[in-house]
Amino acid sequence: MIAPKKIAKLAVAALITIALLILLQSLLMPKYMTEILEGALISEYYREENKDHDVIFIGDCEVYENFSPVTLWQEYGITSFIRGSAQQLIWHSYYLLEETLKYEKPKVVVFNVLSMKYDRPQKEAYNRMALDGMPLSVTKLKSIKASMMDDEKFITYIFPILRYHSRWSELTAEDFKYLFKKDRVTHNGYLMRVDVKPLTTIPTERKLANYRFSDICYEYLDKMTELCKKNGIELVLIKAPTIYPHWYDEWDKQMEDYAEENNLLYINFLKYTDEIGIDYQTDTYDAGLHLNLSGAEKLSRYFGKIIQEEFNLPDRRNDEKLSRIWAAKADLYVQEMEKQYAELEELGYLKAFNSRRNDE
Amino acid sequence: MLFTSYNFILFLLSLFIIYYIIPKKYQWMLLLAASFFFYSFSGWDNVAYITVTIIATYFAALKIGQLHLQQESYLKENKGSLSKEEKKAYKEKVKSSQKKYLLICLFFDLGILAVLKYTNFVISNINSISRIFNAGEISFLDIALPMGISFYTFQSVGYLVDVYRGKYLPEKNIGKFALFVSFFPQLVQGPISRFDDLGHQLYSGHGFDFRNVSFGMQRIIWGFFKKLVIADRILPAVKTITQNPDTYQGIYVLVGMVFYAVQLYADFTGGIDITIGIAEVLGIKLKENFERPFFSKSTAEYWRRWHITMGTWFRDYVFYPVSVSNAMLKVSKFSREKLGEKTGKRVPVYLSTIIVWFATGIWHGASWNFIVWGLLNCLVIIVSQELEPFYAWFHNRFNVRGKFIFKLFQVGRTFLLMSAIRILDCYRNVPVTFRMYWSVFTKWNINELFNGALLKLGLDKADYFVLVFGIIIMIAVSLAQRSGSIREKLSARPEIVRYAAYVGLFISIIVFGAYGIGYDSNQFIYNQF
Amino acid sequence: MEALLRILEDLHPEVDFATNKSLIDDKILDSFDIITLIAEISDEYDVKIPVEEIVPENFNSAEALYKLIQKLQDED
Amino acid sequence: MKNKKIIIIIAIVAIVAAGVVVASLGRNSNKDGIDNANVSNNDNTGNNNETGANNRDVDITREKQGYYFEYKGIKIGVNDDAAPILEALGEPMYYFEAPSCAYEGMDRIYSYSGFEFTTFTEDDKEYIASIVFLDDTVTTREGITLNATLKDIEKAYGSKYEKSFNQYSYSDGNCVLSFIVENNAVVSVEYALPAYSGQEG
Repeated sequence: MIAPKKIAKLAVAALITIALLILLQSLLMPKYMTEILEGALISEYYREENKDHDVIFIGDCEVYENFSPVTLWQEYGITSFIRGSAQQLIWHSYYLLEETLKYEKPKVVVFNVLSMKYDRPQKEAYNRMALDGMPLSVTKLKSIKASMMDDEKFITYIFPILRYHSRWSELTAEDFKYLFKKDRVTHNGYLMRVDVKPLTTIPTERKLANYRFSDICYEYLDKMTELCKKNGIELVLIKAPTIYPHWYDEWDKQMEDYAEENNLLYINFLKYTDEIGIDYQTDTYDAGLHLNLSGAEKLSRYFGKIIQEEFNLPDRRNDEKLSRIWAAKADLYVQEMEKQYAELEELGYLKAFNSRRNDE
Repeated sequence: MLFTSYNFILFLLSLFIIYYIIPKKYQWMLLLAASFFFYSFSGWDNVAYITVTIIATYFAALKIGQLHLQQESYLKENKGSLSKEEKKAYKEKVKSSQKKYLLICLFFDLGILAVLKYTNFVISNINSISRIFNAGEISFLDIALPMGISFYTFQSVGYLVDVYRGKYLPEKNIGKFALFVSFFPQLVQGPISRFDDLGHQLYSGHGFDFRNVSFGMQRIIWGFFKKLVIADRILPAVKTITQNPDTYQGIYVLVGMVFYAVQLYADFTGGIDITIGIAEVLGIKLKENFERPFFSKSTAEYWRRWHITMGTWFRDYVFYPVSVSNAMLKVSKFSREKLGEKTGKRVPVYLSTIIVWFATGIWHGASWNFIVWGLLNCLVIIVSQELEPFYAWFHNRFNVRGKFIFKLFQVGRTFLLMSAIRILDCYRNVPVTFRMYWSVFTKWNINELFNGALLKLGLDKADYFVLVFGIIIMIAVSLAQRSGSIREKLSARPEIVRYAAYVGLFISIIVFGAYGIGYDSNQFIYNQF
Repeated sequence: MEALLRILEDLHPEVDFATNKSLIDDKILDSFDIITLIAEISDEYDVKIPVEEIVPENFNSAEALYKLIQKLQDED
Repeated sequence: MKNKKIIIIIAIVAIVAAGVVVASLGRNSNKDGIDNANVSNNDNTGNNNETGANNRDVDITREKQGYYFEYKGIKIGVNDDAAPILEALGEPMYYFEAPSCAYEGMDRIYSYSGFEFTTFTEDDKEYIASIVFLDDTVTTREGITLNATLKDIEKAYGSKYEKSFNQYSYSDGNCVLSFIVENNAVVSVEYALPAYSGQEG
């Protein structure tokens, strides 16, 4: 066989090569620090030292753009975290929840039901943004299997370098700057935007051939309900107050029936926009698709009261350690707000969110 | 299953591990199972076709072999009692029955290939003729060409003819023979091996030999480097140029030719490196298929260094039999009488050459592109043969034969000539190709090379940077190979240099390879032949 | 033997066929020459060299070629 | 002696030239659909379609085949270049744009009297993705509009449709024309690219 000395040399060589590949991989993977911030949302949760939240939000941009954990804390002392990602589909949400429960046991899980309408994976970019941030685990493997598009290969999620290798010619300073450490782009998962774009038109509602949600979506919703029941968690289904894509009455009815059958709380905020005080001329940054900071704070204030009473969530503002942590978070929150307002003043738009739109 | 797919790499690694774990006498069975497993990915109907070819060739060869043995023992028994004539008559009788089996099996094997590969081509020609008389059209047969059928059919035919010629005795064990035909690395694009060469290597067990494995692995990685970093990266430009003949003319046609020559070389030699590398890891030595073809100074020399096993196959099983057949001897007698000794002698040789090149062309693909490709190659060889006296006169007039510049000129001329003819692979049909040849002279747009138009061919700056980097390495390696194998030289160098070379190459494939979403790794060019 | 040498010289005057032992291995005779050689030999010695005999051993030198021709002659 | 040699060369060249000429006879043999293993495009399509990469109609008045909508002489078909059509139609009554999450695409909806169409963007150019009727003031070229019956549809388009739930779709390979029929009255008429067919607004 081969001499032991040679084996040792081979082992050393292999280790160095692996280290080199890992370094290259983190260099070549997109950083999402200065543009397309949505790509950085998932990985932030793991860098959060204080993983002790009573409420966990899961879902797509209708959660991470419309709710503000800092407001929930300041108004009701509710600790919360939003585990959202761009166009997060229901299987992403389910496996994300399954993985979160390994880190902590929230009292309430809030799931936005818009993703019930997608019965198949939509785009590779969304899959990557939802999955690349997660550390390797059995749950992640299951999530990958459930969400891959036809032309995607499983191994490129285990070794992302096989997917991002062609980025070598598009590397920018950002890729080197954020090679090892990443900044925080959200506030406990809330991606703040202060700019305003008033609502002008609501597109007409198109007829559908079939209004019933697909079986695969119901299957995952059942699994989610089951998982929460098993862990003694209250599952709350919500539909954020956005005017597009259209939320059909037939869909609303199905969610009401489902909530009733499984005695869950289901709130369609579209029906309570007046009570919440949402004004689509000032509270949205893209003419009604998502709320901006003022909208999100209004919605959080309204929603916080309901869940605190409904599930008697404790007001933990008197907990000395927690209030110190959340005070620091509130400072960052205010700093970001002021920075964005200043930028808006100066440029008329927010660089981080509009750089790609301008060259479109 | 593509060579450049993750599944194949997984399949390969697990095969290597199992191969060296199991006892030696089961190794050939493992290879057989692996080969059929590999082949099943291209569809079970393909497996059926290859099995049929194997069975037919096996039994025909067996029968011919038995007749050889019968003849030998019969002649030995009554050595004394037979006269010369009786012996000759008996031999004729045996020969003719052997010939019967040979022809039946040849007709069968080559028949399958012909039906699967050429039916649609024949139909389309009939249709185009009937369209002139606007008679009805025949609909096409939708049969997918089984993977590597041209290669394994030729390998089986070679074996059968060798047995018929008494070169060696047929393989008794059908499993072993099946392995010879379907040995998976060479199944897809050659090299076309000979039984007396490959057979015993496949069946004898091979112990783990670090040198074999390491050299084999290096060659595999080198093959992937050429395929993924160079061939697949330059492909978009070749496609853009050759699929839009109306927009890309003049200098672009030349660019297209050179690019395609690079792509085909990197793709084909890369694939063969992977094949030979795999065999080497398994302890099996396959024949080299290339010998730095682009350094040849004449077309004839080029065709002795490009796709060598195909060349030798056509020489041994088409060229020699044709040119030595009675029919051809009659032709040569007739031509020598009519046209005098000197030129008469050439007619049979040239006729056989045309036949061989027509066969080579049609074998490459069922379309006029390839037939004309074959004939053009033949024309160049014959013309340069005819111009021998002119060359001789030229050389003793200016003695430049040794000069480096002249050699460079010869290499350049052969490279351009071969690339020009080879571009027939890409253009939609022959007239388009000839229009493009003509446009090179008539449409003068050399300036387009420098005004950034090259960047609109589907390759950006980064691609060109990688291509230049890759081609320089390929040329450097070829130059170094002239004086001995690279891997030997490398193993003599200190560890750090060797480590840098191996890992550098490996990482450059991972990073600069044209694979994954957006590139969708392409089949080997020769897969579809 | 002389006739054979004459035929060979006619093909490649510059080569010394009497002594050269590796006509094929050194690629002096290419497939063209072999074919013309076979046609010449079949005229000169009225013997047909079968395809299976076209192997390097028989064509590497003039003697080997001549031995082949004699073998074929006494077989007929 | 000399001229005999020339005859030989001419003969050989003739043979090869004949091969080439016959090949040009076979020229159209490669057009009608056989896969001539054209090496360079490894995706094995063999015959690339004549109209180049994407057969998009730029000239809006040109004769079109298959299913397309016509409004005041302006021909609007799916996959068409949107710019000239927008110019011809003039200012839309409503315009709505919806950037999908993380700018992975931008849906734009242009509404006119009686119909609206959405576009998608590719290489900074807008192409028509789907056309939907808003009321019965507009009809298909074959005369079908809202509140027509299934029989009317079958009379106009035949019965070779694909039925899914209460949607009846006819496809011409490029465009899918689909009708949704509720209690025997057409409630929706949509021309759409296969990828965009049946997508909610």
